[in-house]
Amino acid sequence: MGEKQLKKKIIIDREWCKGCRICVAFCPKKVLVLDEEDKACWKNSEDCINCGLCELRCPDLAIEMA
Amino acid sequence: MGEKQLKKKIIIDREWCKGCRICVAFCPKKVLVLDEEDKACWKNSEDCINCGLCELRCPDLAIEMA
Amino acid sequence: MQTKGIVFSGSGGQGVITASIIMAEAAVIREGLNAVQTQVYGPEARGGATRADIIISDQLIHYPKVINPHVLVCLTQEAYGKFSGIVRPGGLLLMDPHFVRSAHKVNARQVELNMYKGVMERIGKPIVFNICMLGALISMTGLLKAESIISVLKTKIAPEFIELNRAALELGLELGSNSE
Amino acid sequence: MQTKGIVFSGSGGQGVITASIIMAEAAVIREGLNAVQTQVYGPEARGGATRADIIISDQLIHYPKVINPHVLVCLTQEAYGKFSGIVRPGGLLLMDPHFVRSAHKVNARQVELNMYKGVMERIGKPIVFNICMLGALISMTGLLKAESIISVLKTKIAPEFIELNRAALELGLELGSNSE
Amino acid sequence: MESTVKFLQGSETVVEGALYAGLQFYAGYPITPSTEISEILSERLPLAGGKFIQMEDEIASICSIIGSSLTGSKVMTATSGPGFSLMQEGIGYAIMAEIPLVLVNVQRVGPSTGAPTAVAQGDVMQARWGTHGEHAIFCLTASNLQDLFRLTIEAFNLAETYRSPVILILDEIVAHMREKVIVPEAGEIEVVERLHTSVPEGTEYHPYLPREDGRLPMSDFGGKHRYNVTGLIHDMWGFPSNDSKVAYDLLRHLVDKIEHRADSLAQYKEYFTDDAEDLLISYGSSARSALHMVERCRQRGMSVGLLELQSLWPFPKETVKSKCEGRNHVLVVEMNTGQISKEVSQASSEPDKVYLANRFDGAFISPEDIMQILNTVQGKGI
Amino acid sequence: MESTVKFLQGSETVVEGALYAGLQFYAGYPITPSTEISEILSERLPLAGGKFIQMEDEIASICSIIGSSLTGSKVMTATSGPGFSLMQEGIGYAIMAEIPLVLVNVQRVGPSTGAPTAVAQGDVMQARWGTHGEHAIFCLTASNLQDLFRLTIEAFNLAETYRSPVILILDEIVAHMREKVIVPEAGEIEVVERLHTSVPEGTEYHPYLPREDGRLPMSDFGGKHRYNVTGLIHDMWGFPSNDSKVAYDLLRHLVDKIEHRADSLAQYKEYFTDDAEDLLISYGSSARSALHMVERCRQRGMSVGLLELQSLWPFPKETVKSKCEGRNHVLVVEMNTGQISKEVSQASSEPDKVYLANRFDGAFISPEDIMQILNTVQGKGI
Amino acid sequence: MSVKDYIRQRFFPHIWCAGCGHGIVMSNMIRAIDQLGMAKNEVVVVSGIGCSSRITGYLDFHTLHTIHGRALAFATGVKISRPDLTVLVPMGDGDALSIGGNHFIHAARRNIDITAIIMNNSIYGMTGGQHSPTTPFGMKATTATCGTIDNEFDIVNLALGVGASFVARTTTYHPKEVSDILKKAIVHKGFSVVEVMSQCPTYYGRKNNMGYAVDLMTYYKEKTTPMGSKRKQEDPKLIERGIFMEESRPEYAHLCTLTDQRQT
Amino acid sequence: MSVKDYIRQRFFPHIWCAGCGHGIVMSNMIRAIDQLGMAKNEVVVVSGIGCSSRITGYLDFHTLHTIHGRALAFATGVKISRPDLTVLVPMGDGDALSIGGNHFIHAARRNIDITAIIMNNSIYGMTGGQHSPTTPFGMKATTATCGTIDNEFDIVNLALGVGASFVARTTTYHPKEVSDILKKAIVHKGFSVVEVMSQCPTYYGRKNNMGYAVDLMTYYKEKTTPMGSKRKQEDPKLIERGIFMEESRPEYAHLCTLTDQRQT
Ligand SMILES: Cc1ncc(C[n+]2csc(CCOP(=O)(O)OP(=O)(O)O)c2C)c(N)n1
Ligand SMILES: Cc1ncc(C[n+]2csc(CCOP(=O)(O)OP(=O)(O)O)c2C)c(N)n1
Ligand code: SF4
Ligand code: SF4
Ligand code: SF4
Ligand code: SF4
Ligand code: SF4
Ligand code: SF4
Ligand SMILES: [Mg+2]
Ligand SMILES: [Mg+2]
Repeated sequence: MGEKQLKKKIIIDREWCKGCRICVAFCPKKVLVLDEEDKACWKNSEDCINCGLCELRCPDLAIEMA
Repeated sequence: MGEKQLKKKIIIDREWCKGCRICVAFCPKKVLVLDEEDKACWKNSEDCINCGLCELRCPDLAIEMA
Repeated sequence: MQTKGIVFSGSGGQGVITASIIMAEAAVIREGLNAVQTQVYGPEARGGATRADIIISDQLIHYPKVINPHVLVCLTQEAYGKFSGIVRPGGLLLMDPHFVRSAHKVNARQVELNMYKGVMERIGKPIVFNICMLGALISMTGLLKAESIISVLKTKIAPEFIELNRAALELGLELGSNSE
Repeated sequence: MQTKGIVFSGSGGQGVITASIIMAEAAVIREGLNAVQTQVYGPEARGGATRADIIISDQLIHYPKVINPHVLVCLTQEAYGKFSGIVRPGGLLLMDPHFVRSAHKVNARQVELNMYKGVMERIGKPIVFNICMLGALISMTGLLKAESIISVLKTKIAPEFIELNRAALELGLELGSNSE
Repeated sequence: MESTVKFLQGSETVVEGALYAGLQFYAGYPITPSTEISEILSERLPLAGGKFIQMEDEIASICSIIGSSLTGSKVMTATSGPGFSLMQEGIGYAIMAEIPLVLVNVQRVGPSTGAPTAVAQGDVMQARWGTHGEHAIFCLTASNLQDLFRLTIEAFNLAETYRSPVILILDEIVAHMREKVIVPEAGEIEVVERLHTSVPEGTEYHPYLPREDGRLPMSDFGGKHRYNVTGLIHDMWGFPSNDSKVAYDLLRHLVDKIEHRADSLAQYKEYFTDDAEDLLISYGSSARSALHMVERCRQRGMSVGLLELQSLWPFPKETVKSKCEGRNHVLVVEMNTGQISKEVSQASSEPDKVYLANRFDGAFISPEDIMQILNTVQGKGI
Repeated sequence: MESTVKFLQGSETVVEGALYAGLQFYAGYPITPSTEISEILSERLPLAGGKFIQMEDEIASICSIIGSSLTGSKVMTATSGPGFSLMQEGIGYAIMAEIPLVLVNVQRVGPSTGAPTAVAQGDVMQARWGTHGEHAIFCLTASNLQDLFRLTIEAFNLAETYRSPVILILDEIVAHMREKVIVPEAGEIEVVERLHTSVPEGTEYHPYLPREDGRLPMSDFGGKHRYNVTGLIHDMWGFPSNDSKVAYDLLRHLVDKIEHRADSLAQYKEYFTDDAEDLLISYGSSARSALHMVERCRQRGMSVGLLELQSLWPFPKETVKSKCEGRNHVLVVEMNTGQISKEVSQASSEPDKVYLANRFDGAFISPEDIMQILNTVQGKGI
Repeated sequence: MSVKDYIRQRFFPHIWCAGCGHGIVMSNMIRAIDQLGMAKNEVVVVSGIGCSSRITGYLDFHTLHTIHGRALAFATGVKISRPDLTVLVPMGDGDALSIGGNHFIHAARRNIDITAIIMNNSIYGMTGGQHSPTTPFGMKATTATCGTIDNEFDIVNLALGVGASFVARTTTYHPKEVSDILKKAIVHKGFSVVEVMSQCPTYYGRKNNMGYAVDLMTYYKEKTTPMGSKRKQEDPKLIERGIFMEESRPEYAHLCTLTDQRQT
Repeated sequence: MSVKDYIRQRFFPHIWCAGCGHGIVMSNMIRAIDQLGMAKNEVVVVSGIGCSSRITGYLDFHTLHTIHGRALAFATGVKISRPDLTVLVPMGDGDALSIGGNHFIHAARRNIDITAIIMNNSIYGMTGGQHSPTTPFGMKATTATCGTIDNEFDIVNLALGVGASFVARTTTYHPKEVSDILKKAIVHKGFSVVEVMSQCPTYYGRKNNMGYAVDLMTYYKEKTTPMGSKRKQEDPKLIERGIFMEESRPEYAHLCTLTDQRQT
């Protein structure tokens, strides 16, 4: 399986994100961080394995994979 | 054990008895009957083994052993 | 017709409530009259004395209770003790000696009919005792036609029991007419 | 003393409610004045903008809300947007540039004090920011004595935290007096 | 179905009326003296294609009929005093969310368990004010079974027309007595059906936006419009709002839709009122005794009349006021310590002419009871 | 304990008052805006030797305090709108069985869930009529915390003296505002203790036989007299009775012990009423706005006064009537659609001079709101 | 003392129908109390509304006849305020488990020292024979004339599921078991649930053509068996009698007396 | 469809606090519905009052936001009248089991086809952090500042004891488990109980010094284990996750549709 093709992007809705840090803490690859405004953002995007856990665990429906 | 001495009498309160027949039906020795006014009374008193079940089962507290 | 007040009194198992409903219903449905039926409703109803009031009239009936009945039926000693005094002077007081021993005279026609005994002897089913009582009552008062009672009964009970009830009613009619 | 209306506005975590209670309590218990404190109470309170009203007077206070405050403190941009218009002409509007960028001029003395920055630099505990704000406020208005605030604080917090709060209060007093 | 003459009990009459009106869902919890309604419906309703359920308590009963009503069913529950108290929170919800439902309360002597089998009319004010917060309510009653049949249908019609709970308040005498009822053929009495929105799928539907005529068309749960229903102050979409303008409009609407129609919708009957010097005002079984007495008085040359109220809430103040005009005495006959009497005093322009003829001891008020009080009021002593 | 100056929240003030009065058992279920009372008592009451329990719901809360009261404790619960509706059955029981208890209802906007955090005074009529059956009740309220402290104690005193539930009805503003309260030393305010029977063991004790002064001495459960308590109509021993004479006497007693004292027990305050041409009548937080306005009017030469009611039920009809006498206008200020205003109209000999100044949208009524309505009533427009 | 010393004799004969099991429960409840040697002034009996609940009128203890379904909530107030008193709460199946279900599960959860006695006749007797939450599926009642479609609770399972620390079942056919179990239940420090299957010949028996009191009690005899008996293994449909749970755990009213100390 | 197609976007960001578990439950409940391919018009969501109950405002189904504790009773009316609709009832622990306990046990007893989702944060969130019937013994809350003396319900045991025919538990740390279990629960014809342990950092976390959302979810990760796992055997204090009961039994709303036929 060509890894590259599979890879979806993580889209974070900054309006909806409340900075709870759940996605950050539980990302298996530590891909996400909170920025200075306490909003989640994709940092080490290349490490993302598209496990989707951040999307499933975000309490604010602020993460979508596409 | 002298059987005679042990034997207590069954006292039936006719005012309280409602004639439900419970004592009659479940007396192991068939000692009790309902009279023509549908009140329980001691018939074959000599057969009574003083088991006390009639007293314990009478819903109307109408039977006392003494 | 003049407004008539009737009171049935007795104990739970005697079917006095049922009898009162049948009577009132017959008046309304079969004879085109007005009738109101009420009953004592209360803790007393369990076990103790029951009472049903019926008013029959060709006028509208407002106040639904009977104060001084034209006809009073007493079917237990307790009911007799409690209610015999209310019968209207000149009215009818009907009793069954199987249940009631009359104690004092009232200012009314006091009739004792051996209805229970009759039912047990002729029919053997105590359950239709109340219908026999109805028969006696209508025969003595002419308040309703026997057929009205029967036709109401037909709407209430299974067909196989109609004959039983008819027999009881007829027994009552007979006892009632003999009483005169 | 003339009746003074004060409004603190900000967001949940900033301690504006606590500050308002401490201030009003100090007025009552330590300075023998009357004071009434109320706060916005509602679903908004969770997360959104909070507001506390204080009235201080030597008279009895009846209507407990402040319509046009003599002193308005705004500690979030949202609060500033919502409330800055209500400050009484000639009153005092206090803000912290760390939280609020002033947008328009109001008909009042508008003072921006770097309280948050000061607290973080000098004390390092954001939790006492509200006490610093109180210090600035009383130094600019002379409404209450600093000791009154401290002595109320002593009844509310563990002894080990008193010095922290005193430092914050003094920082505020200093910032406030510098602002003149 | 042709018109038929029946000999019915009060409870049966309510059932007949409800079925005539198209009852589809009933939930209840037994309580004396209203249990017969449940018992009869447990057999009759399934046969008529409806659903019956006995719930775990009265709270569950009213809640479940609200749920059912939202699916488009005509719904009812029945209870008595203690159960009525327990239903108050649910009634408030139905008022707020504007849910059509009929609640039958067969009164008994209270407060508390009181005298479960004895007659009383002590829940009249509770019917008006039993739930918390500002509100208004419809409440009907009847004294005879023919009227009861009609008014049961009217209760459903009001519920549907005004999207409101309607309380049918009865007493033990009316609920348990039996008399003649002519059940008319279908169509003879108007039955108001659920007003469904005509808004097509995909177009925005506003469950709480009144039409020009004030009615609010509904959309069934499970149907083509998805919306929200809540007991919170809400906007026209049914979503919670903290705006005080929204609160004002909603509460004004909830009160006015009912109170403004107090006289235009008033149901009442008059007997010998035209020339009556003394006017009795009564309702429920008390009105039977009152009417009995009035007829007797008339036979004896006394100029007495009766106004029988069938709408208790909203109270038809103007109607009552005009009927009281110019009487020597107004005697309110009821079985409580003067719940409607107080309303009559307030309506009347001469409150000091308003008297109370009552009993509240569980005994049925008799024509004699009333006569004695009328005599006393007239200064004649008993 | 010496008299101390405190700066308290309304809820804390209720707690202080209750503890001063000797509260021993509290049961509650959290609900906005009354939760603080539970929260504070959960800490304070055990420290004062009392017992606190959070029950599974409001029904259980009121029932458990009744149980506790019978053991001799002074008891209280607190709730708001929806919980108050749920407690109605229990209130009726306490009325019938004559159980001393205090129930605090901090009102919020209703009906139903309404606006939980917004101010309203919409439960006043419910406090009077919320439970089924004929009854009467005590209901007090307050506008400032010093009075609230005193009236909380008064609520316990009434409960003990008259063996009745007493409702202390507050609103969100009063419950949540903070101001100065002087807590007097013990003994300064009279505290009525449970009146215990002096009947010795072995002699027959009648729990429901009033003494000459009308009071009914109690005997604690677990104590030397065994008797029965029931919500049924009961005789002087507390046993169920079907006798209508017993029913009459009991219900007459339950209503009269309260209603006959409407004016003698009335709690109210007057401000500038002596010469006032226009009289405002208000209560709770509305009275604060009214008083503010009155003071301002006086400063500007307008002859306006305020009657602040603290006893709402039994309604002090004669008191209000005499205070209304000879005014140009009477303006009832409240946050509902006129619940007390209607009582005032009925009390007044000139009901057409009674007007309503209100809000019911969850916003706190302001002096300006009242002023505009007074202007309008005076014919001056807003 | 004799049973009659514990009752208010002036109200006898009692109101219950001929053959009603509730009288048997009362009689043997008294025997249990007598055998425990408790003083009458130490016992509080709290009941709700129902035929069963009329029991409070007859018993010469401190008696509290409350409202339908809420007896345990009233009793909780009594017990917390007077932990030294013995609090017994006899209830009907409707009272305890229909309208009163919530108070039941919460009293059990708290493990408050109250003995709940469920006089289970599988019917609403007082109101005339409607089905109750313990009416077995398919049985008849006035609101289920063709048989109820509601499943019934198994009271023992329910009590175990919500954490009662003493759970037992017996029947009116087994009066000595009633008093023996009740003695243990009363002595047990914690929430005790005792189900006593108690016949209602008037409604349950009649509606279901099951005959009179004697027939219903015979049914209890035949269809029940001691816990874990051989008969049960042979016929798993039999209903087990006995004590299903008896465990010592911290008791609520006692914990309540400690809260002030814990805080300081 | 995407998750956003099932919500009323104009009300977002939602009212729940940062890190509140209720959002995770909602998100994965939507995923379950989406994966089942259900039409939005076929789903009715009924809730009570509480933070959890605000869910109805956000979901684009037929939504009924009722009163505290009574959601299942409302839902029963909906389901019986429209057995063809899917009825979901998300509830708080207080809503479901404190004030609402009675409706819960009776809905379970009847086995009506409703999916009850208990968003269990062991606290009354909405009213500011009072202890609930699932607050573990000894934990703190605003009405139990020294730790509650109330025992907690075990929701699974309770549901089993009252006869629920589908019973499961999971946590917000296990979002896929949430949607997988919910799919089965929704498809199950009968009363389904799904407990989802759902953090309330604002009150439960803060009062108990347990940290923020991440800490609470870590706790769920560490203190729970799949049913019957080896870890459980080693550490019996662990809370089990999984499906504890899944049994096909006659369903109530369906039986209701048959009653007319049974009578004739
Ligand atoms: C709030 C309320 N609802 C309903 C009733 C009517 N009611 C009285 S007793 C009872 C049920 C009785 O059944 P159960 O508890 O099993 O006792 P039993 O009579 O069978 O002994 C009912 C429904 C009531 N008194 N109060
Ligand atoms: C009858 C009634 N009582 C009390 C309340 C107050 N109240 C609202 S939500 C709630 C509890 C919320 O807890 P839970 O159900 O666990 O939901 P959460 O907020 O924790 O999600 C309470 C007590 C109410 N609204 N109605
Ligand atoms: S989980 Fe969601 S809300 Fe929390 S930080 Fe990540 S994106 Fe933001
Ligand atoms: S998809 Fe998985 S790996 Fe990628 S950011 Fe989300 S949690 Fe991390
Ligand atoms: S004691 Fe036993 S043997 Fe004797 S009469 Fe009673 S039941 Fe029969
Ligand atoms: S058991 Fe009691 S009531 Fe029944 S017949 Fe025997 S003595 Fe009479
Ligand atoms: S109706 Fe049933 S439960 Fe009630 S007294 Fe009669 S037999 Fe007992
Ligand atoms: S208070 Fe708790 S339950 Fe409520 S939204 Fe906040 S975190 Fe969630
Ligand atoms: Mg029962
Ligand atoms: Mg919760």
